[in-house]
Amino acid sequence: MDLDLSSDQRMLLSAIEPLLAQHRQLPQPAAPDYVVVGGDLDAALDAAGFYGDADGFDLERADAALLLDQIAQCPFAVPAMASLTVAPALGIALPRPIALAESLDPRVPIRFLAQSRTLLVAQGEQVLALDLEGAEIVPQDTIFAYPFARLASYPADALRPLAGVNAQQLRDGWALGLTFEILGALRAAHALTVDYVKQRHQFKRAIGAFQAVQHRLAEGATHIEALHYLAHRAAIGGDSAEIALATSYAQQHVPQIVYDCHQFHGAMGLTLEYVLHHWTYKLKALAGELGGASVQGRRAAQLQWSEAA
Amino acid sequence: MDLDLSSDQRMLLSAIEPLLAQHRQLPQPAAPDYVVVGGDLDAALDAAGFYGDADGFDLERADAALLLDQIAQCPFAVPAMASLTVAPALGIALPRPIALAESLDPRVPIRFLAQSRTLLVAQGEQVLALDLEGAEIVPQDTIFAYPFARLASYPADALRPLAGVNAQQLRDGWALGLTFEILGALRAAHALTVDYVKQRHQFKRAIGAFQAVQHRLAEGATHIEALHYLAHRAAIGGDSAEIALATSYAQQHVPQIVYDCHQFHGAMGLTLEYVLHHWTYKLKALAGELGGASVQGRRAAQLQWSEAA
Amino acid sequence: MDFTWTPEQQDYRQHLRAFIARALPADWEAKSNYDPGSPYVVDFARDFCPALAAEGLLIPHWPVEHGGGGADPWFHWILGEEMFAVGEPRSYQYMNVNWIGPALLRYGSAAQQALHIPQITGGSVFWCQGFSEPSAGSDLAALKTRAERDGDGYVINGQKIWTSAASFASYCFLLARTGPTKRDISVFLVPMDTPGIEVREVMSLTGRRSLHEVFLTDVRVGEETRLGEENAGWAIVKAVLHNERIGAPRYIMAQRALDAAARVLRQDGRFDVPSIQAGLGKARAAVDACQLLCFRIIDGRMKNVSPGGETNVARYALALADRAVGDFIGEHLHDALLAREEQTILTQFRRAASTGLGAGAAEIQLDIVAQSFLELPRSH
Amino acid sequence: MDFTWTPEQQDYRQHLRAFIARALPADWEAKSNYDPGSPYVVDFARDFCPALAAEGLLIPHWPVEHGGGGADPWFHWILGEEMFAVGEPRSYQYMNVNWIGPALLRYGSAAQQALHIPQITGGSVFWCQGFSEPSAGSDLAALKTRAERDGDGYVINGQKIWTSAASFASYCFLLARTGPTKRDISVFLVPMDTPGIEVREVMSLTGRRSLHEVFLTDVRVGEETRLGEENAGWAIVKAVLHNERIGAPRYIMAQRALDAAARVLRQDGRFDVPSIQAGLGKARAAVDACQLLCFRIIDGRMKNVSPGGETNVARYALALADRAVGDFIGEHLHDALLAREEQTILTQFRRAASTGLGAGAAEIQLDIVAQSFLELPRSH
Repeated sequence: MDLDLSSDQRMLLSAIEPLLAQHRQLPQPAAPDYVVVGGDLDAALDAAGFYGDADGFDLERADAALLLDQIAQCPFAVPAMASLTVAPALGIALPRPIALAESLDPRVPIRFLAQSRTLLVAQGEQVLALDLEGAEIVPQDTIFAYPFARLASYPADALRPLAGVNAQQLRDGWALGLTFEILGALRAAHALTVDYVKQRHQFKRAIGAFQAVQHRLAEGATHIEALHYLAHRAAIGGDSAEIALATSYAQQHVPQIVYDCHQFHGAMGLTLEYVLHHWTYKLKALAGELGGASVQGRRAAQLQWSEAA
Repeated sequence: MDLDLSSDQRMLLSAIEPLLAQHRQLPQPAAPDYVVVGGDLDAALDAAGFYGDADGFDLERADAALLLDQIAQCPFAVPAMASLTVAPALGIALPRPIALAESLDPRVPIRFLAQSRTLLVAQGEQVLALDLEGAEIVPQDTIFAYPFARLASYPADALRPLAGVNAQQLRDGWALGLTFEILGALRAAHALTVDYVKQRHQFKRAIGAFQAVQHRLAEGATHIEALHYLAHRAAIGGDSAEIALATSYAQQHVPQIVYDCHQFHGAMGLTLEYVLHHWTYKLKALAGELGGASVQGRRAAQLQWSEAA
Repeated sequence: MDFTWTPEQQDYRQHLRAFIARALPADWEAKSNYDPGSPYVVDFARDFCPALAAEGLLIPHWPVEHGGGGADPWFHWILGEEMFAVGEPRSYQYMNVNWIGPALLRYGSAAQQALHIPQITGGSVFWCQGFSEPSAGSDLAALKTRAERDGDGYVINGQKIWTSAASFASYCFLLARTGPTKRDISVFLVPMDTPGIEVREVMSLTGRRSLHEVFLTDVRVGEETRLGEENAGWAIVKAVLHNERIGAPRYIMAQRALDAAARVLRQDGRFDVPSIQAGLGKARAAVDACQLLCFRIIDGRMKNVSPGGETNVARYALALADRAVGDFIGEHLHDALLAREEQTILTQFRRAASTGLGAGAAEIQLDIVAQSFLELPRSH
Repeated sequence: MDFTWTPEQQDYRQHLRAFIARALPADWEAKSNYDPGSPYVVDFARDFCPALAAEGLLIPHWPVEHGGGGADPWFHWILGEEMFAVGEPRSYQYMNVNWIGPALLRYGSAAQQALHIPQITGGSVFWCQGFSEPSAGSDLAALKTRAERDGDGYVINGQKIWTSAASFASYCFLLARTGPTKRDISVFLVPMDTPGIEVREVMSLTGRRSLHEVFLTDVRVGEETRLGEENAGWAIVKAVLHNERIGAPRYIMAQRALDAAARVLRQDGRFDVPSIQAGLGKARAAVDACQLLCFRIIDGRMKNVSPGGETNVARYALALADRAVGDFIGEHLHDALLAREEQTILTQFRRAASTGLGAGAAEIQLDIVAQSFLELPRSH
């Protein structure tokens, strides 16, 4: 047992810090947009080799997950997840950015589809890879802080099944990545709120001095701390059960923490100029991905108490 | 629309008040028991005609339910419910007290079985009535504040189906009665707790002056107020859907309110001498009856949004 | 108790529904996005409200001598339910009907009434509410905007924030400090085209023109714009807030969203999943709870019971209901949210994000419930 | 990070399990009711603990010179998990191992250690903890029990309440006021058979002899019973409480209860109901969350990091986990609760009712998390 980050992980954080430091805040004056895609940050991460090119880093799964946590603390929408926790698990080099889907249904909006060069689809037991070069992609306006688009059509020969990989590997990598994206965004939204309630006064004292506010922020902090360890346990060689458990926990606690962050921010949190919604409206999207907390919890229970056990 | 009690209902409350006033508190010094059956109160209610004898009151369903709310605010376990909201709906005079069951399974403990003369069973579409005179009944020690017992055996000729009544009528009356039993016990436990936190000091001030305590008690009060109206809407000619909705709401909010009552009472609430557990350990039993909040919520949804709707 | 509607109330609701069905275009949902501040809805309301007035449906509960129908508060409530259910085609004119008009009838001078009431009852005017300030949200005692005596009028300086409808409203129901103590507040009925008023829309998650900043620089107004006595604003606001807190039956949108959710889930073949059904039922119970707690307030108005902590109980129940439905949608209707095809579901999900913020934060409702309803000691 | 056990730790756990399997009778569950204060368990512990000591399993983490195994804190934690999982057959002797012994080793005189340590390491003695008083629960500054200097000793007067194990313990780790200011508190190691001590069991929902009142009337003790300096009790208690707050891995009972629940649900044919599976998974996540947050504290002990708000985070997570599992049981295992056949399920349901009460109320954990972990301003 050792519950601290490893020295390698701390080195990784140091290595990424200068790059992330430039992307912790939205450009000022901020454009009041629902979605701000962090294309620059993505390109910089790619150029620095964090997505595991031939001469880049060869990150362990837990290190890639740690990176995702850090990236998700930036307010931008960055198409990093599939490249960090999914593609490496499949062991095949694919043009990135990569989008993920549970089906090829043209009605279902897919996160980062318009920003991606490859779409990976978990279809039954199979993983399909679609080269998006010639695909027709229709952007979908949503209320979330991620770009979504639908796949209207694609050349028949652009789709191929990936041999030797199982859809479960894709789903596990996806759920794990999703968990760390939630973790990072929760940290950022919660920290911003803690900071805000220290500054903002109502009834002649800091909002953060009200006990009811304190208790809800403390409960949120407890969940974020817990998620940190559940997520890392899942990342470091955790099996599908431990991944589903962490994903379920992450998704389950999004609504209350997001509600509290907005509640304690008052109307300020509703304005597009202010940064909060870039995290909370990512979180609202992530909380429903892969079926949401109940589906993931169910999966964890099935694996934990399978007939054999 | 009129959301106040009717003048008949206020008269009923006045009529019952002197009787209930004698049973609002446990005898002192209290015997530290898990279960205190209010046999005296039941007999007094019976003698006063509240259970609807030939020359007693002929209560409307909503009035009978109101009475149950009042009775449930007494700390005693009183076998009143089936006589007040179930038997009248079936329109058949049966020896009372009456116990209710969802099956004749000898393994399942039944509330008030040992105190009853009749057992009504909702079996499929049928209602069965069992004369308990010659039945073999095994008391079951539980952690709840109601007496439970199992039905080990009974004379074959003691069981008869009730013609012309539907099991749904029984289940509706049961769910409605259960809802008012929860309402009354929640009121009593919550009021006791509000009173306690006004008296009890910690860190040099009343516990009730702490904002976090206030907010949780205020939320509990909101649920109890809401339940009052949901329950009465169900009682006054409400259909099965409105009954299931009220029952679901009642059962759903038991755990948090009960937890808070105990939490704010500290160790005092755990002592058998103190009255709190007589309500909370009834509530814990009632919250699981008839399948619990999810089963009732599901039923409400099925009825609300049936295919036809 | 009685939970049924009278035949007259039922007729009124049917009349309203029939009117709405005729008045709203077929593509209303898609074009309006149920967003009361959108240019489309605001423009629409400029025709819709006069038509509503012409039909005698706009102010059923106002006194007959002011053009109302003289009906009881239930009719007002039914009007609100039916309007809110279709995304409020009156746009922000609902405020006129709910509390601005009534405040003018109660506190306004003959001249003020003569000027404003016909505009309101004609359905042709928008108002905005100048309460919140950068350093005074729920805490009106911290108000900084000042109105200084200047000749026979006042000069107002300050800043308002989060003001809904400010960029298209004709008048502002404005609070300003007119004396040294924290309760020395007056209400002014300020034309929004008065020189010195500058408005900036703050783009928001809650819809178009729902939030603005309003800057007041040497805004000169005559004494005739002051509502009631000088420094009597606190009492006016207190009365107003009780009407405003449960002024709109917002739970009706949650109820409609659940109906839509049940329909979508049935189409998707997921309606029979037990956990989904249980979630639907529990969410519906939360919405009905809120509805009944609001009904109690209207019942109290019927009986001239002065409102107490019950108003705050109802207001808090709204936050609970909105969240219950919003959370259900977030978990089980992710695809429908992404597809944006069900405006009711989407609107409810968006509303749920800001429930418990407007009209006094949810936490403040709980403080009041604890202290005035449960009679617990003050917490600070 | 590393979430695996070393081979030595695994061996130790296996060794423990094998010992427990041999030592506990076949009807242990039925006879003990997992109730550590029941006469049966207390009697059992009087043989069990010495046997545990003889096997070298009682105090693995204590220093070798005091009869311990010199092992690291993880071994202590594994011991706790395995013991708590079977309803704590050490009865209240777990307190000796967790914090009373360590406090004596750190603050005790040579004579005190010579008297007490062998009894503790031999597994033959019960202690109780005299902290709470009728008017001082979580608030030790309100302590009223006084120890007045009298010759070369003290006379103690006062009352303790909620004291676990008081009716069968040999010693009390007693707090009393020894000076005028609120921090002037000292610790006394008081033999329970000292004249003037009267004990009354308070029958409780949490099990036999878990709550008592202890009345102290002119209780004369020698100076040699005082632990540490006079008025130095506050520092001792602070250190002790950090050990006590997550002293016992109580989550393990919640984990076992969920295992039992899954088994019962499978027998009943309800395991495959989606909502039940989802509830099981979420409850398990809450339990694992608590376990990992406790692990962090042990990891901190390993690295000599002085404990901060993390301890309170872990303590609060225990309340959340206990409630998650308790609520799941209450809703889905009603019949199993009534039938009382599954002691693990029943015990967890009972425990959940009082979780967040012992060792500083859950609300106080949240206060500390807010103020020391999030660095929010004091709330009062």
